[in-house]
Amino acid sequence: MNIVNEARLAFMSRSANESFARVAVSGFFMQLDPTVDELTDIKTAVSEAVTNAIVHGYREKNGTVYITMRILAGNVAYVKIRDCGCGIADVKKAMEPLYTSAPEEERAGLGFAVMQSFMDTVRVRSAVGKGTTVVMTKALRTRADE
Amino acid sequence: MNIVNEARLAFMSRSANESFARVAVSGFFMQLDPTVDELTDIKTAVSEAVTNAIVHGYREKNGTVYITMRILAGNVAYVKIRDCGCGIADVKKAMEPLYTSAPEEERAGLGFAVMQSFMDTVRVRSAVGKGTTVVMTKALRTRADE
Amino acid sequence: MMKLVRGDGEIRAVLSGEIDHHSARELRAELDAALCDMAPRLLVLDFGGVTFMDSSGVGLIMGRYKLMQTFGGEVAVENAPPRIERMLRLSGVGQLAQIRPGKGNDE
Amino acid sequence: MMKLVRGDGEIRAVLSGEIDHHSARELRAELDAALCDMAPRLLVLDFGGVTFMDSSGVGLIMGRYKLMQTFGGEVAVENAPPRIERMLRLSGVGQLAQIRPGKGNDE
Ligand SMILES: Nc1ncnc2c1ncn2[C@@H]1O[C@H](COP(=O)(O)OP(=O)(O)O)[C@@H](O)[C@H]1O
Ligand SMILES: Nc1ncnc2c1ncn2[C@@H]1O[C@H](COP(=O)(O)OP(=O)(O)O)[C@@H](O)[C@H]1O
Repeated sequence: MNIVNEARLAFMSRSANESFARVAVSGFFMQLDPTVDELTDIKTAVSEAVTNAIVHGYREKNGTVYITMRILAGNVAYVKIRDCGCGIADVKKAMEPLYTSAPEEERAGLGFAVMQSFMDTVRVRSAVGKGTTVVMTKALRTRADE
Repeated sequence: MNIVNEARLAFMSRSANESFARVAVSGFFMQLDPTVDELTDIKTAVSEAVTNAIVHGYREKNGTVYITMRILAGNVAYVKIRDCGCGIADVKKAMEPLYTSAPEEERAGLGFAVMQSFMDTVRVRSAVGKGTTVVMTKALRTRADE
Repeated sequence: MMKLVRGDGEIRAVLSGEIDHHSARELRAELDAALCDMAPRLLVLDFGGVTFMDSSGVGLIMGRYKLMQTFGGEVAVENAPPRIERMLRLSGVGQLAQIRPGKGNDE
Repeated sequence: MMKLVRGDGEIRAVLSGEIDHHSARELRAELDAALCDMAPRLLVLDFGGVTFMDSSGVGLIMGRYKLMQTFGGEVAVENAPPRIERMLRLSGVGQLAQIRPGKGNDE
């Protein structure tokens, strides 16, 4: 895994920071000269994972959300979203489309499904009481002639 | 110092990250609903400090630039830019307008002057061989009726 | 951002900007106040000005569908930009709310 | 971003986008290649399309002034948006390059 560039982000688990996370992540990947659609795919996937950390991981309580962004050799965007929240007991079940543990919060149960449909790879590691880490990658079509 | 919201950023000292830093910082302070001019003031000051960390602090070698952004009670934007680079021997002299140690890099010697003219407060701490920290604040006019 | 237009037994909510968990929560509170006040037969959600939406937007539609059901009312979605329409169709929310083909939002 | 227009003894560089340390370095390399090639009497830097500039832009002008001096040439800055013009005047770079009142870039 050849890291061309890296930035890390840490912010308070407040819902106002969901849009901040999207702006920061797209600002970083602008370097790859992505298409508007590629950038929106990444922004949407990040929005889902960050919202999950805030809503589910920390249950809207105080906590810190961590994002690592990398540009990997071959025009690959890498994003890791991590929380030290409640964790997920059954990751397989959590990833099923329409499954949500928070219907009263009007979650649609589509967060993981959206991440999977907009990114190339999505890996989830979680431990109850410890937290959750989501790692996603997406290879971008090269527009520049390099 | 009542912290309403906070985000931290760490990134490789590559000049491509100068624009990333500006985007991330303005994304964060968007929550304050700033005027375009206020946001540009902050972006410009951050651009100067980040460029200094990359060009002077790390002398374009590998290193990490750290930014802490805070929203303080009373609509105050707070930004801290830190590097673990070479440090500044004489901060007072360094802050004089038009003084630059890197004319061959076409630095104009105006970085600190720009920070001071666009922000309300600029504090610089530095230790040779250890690094430099610049802390800036700016109170934003409240547009919202809160 | 949202502008509410009250018609005859109908409320049209003209949405704009970004819909995420943060903004959906605000939209939900404002919408539900108006819906409970008027109990309309139809709620039209106009997505023409929406520039970003994640799955929170789907939750917003589902939640309003449930509320409208309690009055026996219906929900329609209009003018969703192509990307958002795709997400709505994939989510199956089209079985709850009528998704009217968008005029697009580029004119 | 930059578009170079070569005239009679004159090069006009139409700049756009953001000028910071990163982009200034690229602009400098491209500009100097053209300047050394043609050795014009006048370099016009057109800032009409510049959306952001920090003090690296001042350094860029100063550096081109020095290079143009070696040919006995001059530098003029045109169409700087108000904010950028203010920074140029404050920096004193107006003593090296002629700052021609901007037509503004909003028309
Ligand atoms: N970061 C997290 N921490 C704890 N639980 C999580 C996290 N992310 C997801 N989950 C669990 O997985 C479920 C499914 O997530 P998702 O597909 O994103 O749908 P939704 O967020 O709409 O509920 C959530 O309802 C929650 O129970
Ligand atoms: N982060 C830093 N690390 C080391 N030296 C610095 C740093 N920031 C500023 N300096 C020193 O202060 C001088 C003046 O800085 P500044 O006013 O920003 O002008 P410029 O960046 O154009 O040189 C620099 O030339 C450098 O010697």
